[in-house]
Amino acid sequence: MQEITLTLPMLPDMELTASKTACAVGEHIRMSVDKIDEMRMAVVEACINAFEHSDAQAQKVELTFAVMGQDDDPKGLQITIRDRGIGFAPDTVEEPVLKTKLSPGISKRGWGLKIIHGLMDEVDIQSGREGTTVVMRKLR
Amino acid sequence: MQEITLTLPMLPDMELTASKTACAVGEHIRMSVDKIDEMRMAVVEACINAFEHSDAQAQKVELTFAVMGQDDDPKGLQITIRDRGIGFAPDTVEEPVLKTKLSPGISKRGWGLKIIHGLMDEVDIQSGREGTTVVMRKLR
Amino acid sequence: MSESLKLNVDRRDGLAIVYTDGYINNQGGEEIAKVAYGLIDEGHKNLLLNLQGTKIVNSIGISILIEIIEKMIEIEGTLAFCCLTPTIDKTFHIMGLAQYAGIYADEPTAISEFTGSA
Amino acid sequence: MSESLKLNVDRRDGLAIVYTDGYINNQGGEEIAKVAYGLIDEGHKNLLLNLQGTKIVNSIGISILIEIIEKMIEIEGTLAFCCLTPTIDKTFHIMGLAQYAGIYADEPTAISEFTGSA
Ligand SMILES: Nc1ncnc2c1ncn2[C@@H]1O[C@H](COP(=O)(O)OP(=O)(O)O)[C@@H](O)[C@H]1O
Ligand SMILES: Nc1ncnc2c1ncn2[C@@H]1O[C@H](COP(=O)(O)OP(=O)(O)O)[C@@H](O)[C@H]1O
Repeated sequence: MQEITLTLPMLPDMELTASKTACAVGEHIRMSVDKIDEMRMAVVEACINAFEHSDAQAQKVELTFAVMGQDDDPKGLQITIRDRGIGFAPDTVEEPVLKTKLSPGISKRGWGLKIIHGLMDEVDIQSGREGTTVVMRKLR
Repeated sequence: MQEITLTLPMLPDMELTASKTACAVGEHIRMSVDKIDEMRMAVVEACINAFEHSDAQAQKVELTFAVMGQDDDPKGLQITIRDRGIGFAPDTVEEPVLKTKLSPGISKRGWGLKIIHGLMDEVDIQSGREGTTVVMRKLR
Repeated sequence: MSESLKLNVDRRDGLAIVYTDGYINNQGGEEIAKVAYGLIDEGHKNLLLNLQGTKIVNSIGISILIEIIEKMIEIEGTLAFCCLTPTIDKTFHIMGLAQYAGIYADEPTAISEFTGSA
Repeated sequence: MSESLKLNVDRRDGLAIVYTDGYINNQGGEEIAKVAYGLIDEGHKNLLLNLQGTKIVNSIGISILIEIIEKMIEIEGTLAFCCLTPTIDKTFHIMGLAQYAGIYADEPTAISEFTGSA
């Protein structure tokens, strides 16, 4: 399996660098422009979650792009976004509902994971004391 | 110093992924489009040299992008392209001359290093039994 | 080194159109909110955000847009969007935004909808 | 997964223009060479490579272009280039290509140069 890794410092706008590299890898396997774009947005969300919530000492995010399927017949991309931060319990995160969010005084935040799930074909999140690993797949 | 690392398999067209990531980092520090483009071409040349000549067992190239200067006042980018291959003696590489190359029977190849030197502001090549490391800098 | 969002405003009869150019992240969202609240203060109740120049947004930026929607509901005004990329359109639908804000393919359609309902 | 180069040929009186679209790497260079040698076989001696659609080249691709220049010198023909990106232009100058092949900013300039010298 072809693998590309990218390590980024947790700094403002670095999610855009991650997103552009995701775009390059998507183009490499001839993914459609729209699917690449969906994947880019999911990458941005996973990165900013790591930046904002991980509290990782190293202040770095590691991304791995793995081509699924054969080299000459790629089926899609598996993207892993890993931080070595404090972790969280994905099962306890409440699903955001816009109607509720629109009430006065309620935080409007909390959409990242929902967007990631909505834009990718498969998402798996492992999180614990060693940090968080989001594995997400997009078929071509 | 902000550092971004990218590890690529030595596979056809992977130099384009390197080049696109270089572009993203250049955009991040607001380098001009023309300078980014020159840097991209130098990155492509350094990558294909590693792919073609390094004979590295791991079949991987490691790139590091380091922002020169302060975070809020970047001076440029330092890009390091490293392979763990057989190495070569940069000093013994003959400077290509087009007139000579245009003679029949003479290989037309041998331009990569000249192009890298011509397009970047500073270039340093360390090569030996542990492989080759090309360090190149481009000021904003 | 933040890529800052650029904004342009076109004030029309009964409608203000805000054109965005760039990344809508937290700062970008704040910029839009500032302009939107300014327009509300001027008396505008119908706002159209033309996202033609925005190829990328993030959920923090969108959460600020939700604040604007909340404000519009409060003042019985309307916020609408047009010219979204397919991914931004999909994201807005995933979030259910289409129920609280008009989402139009292009500006003429959006404007005629506003004019029709005004 | 190679991004293949697309080529189009426009045969004119005393001149053939080859339009490239994509990356000129080894395969891309070979494609151009195949087309160029075909045009030479058809009797064309003046070739213009319009690189408008090429944003990136590598030195292996360029080395194949040098083979074509060698061939043109042999048959006393001319190869010229137009519509280069600033970086490709700079690269061709670094290599000294401008001494052996015309390099023009745009197609009309290139064509008038060919027509003038024909
Ligand atoms: N990488 C991470 N490390 C730690 N906590 C995380 C991480 N990603 C998500 N979370 C937790 O999950 C919650 C929901 O995340 P998300 O849906 O992206 O919305 P938001 O980031 O706006 O809160 C976050 O508020 C945070 O508590
Ligand atoms: N990363 C590398 N590992 C081993 N040898 C290299 C490397 N880079 C360059 N070389 C050597 O330097 C020579 C000149 O390289 P270059 O100027 O790029 O031209 P070309 O690749 O066309 O030969 C190569 O032919 C090769 O022998």
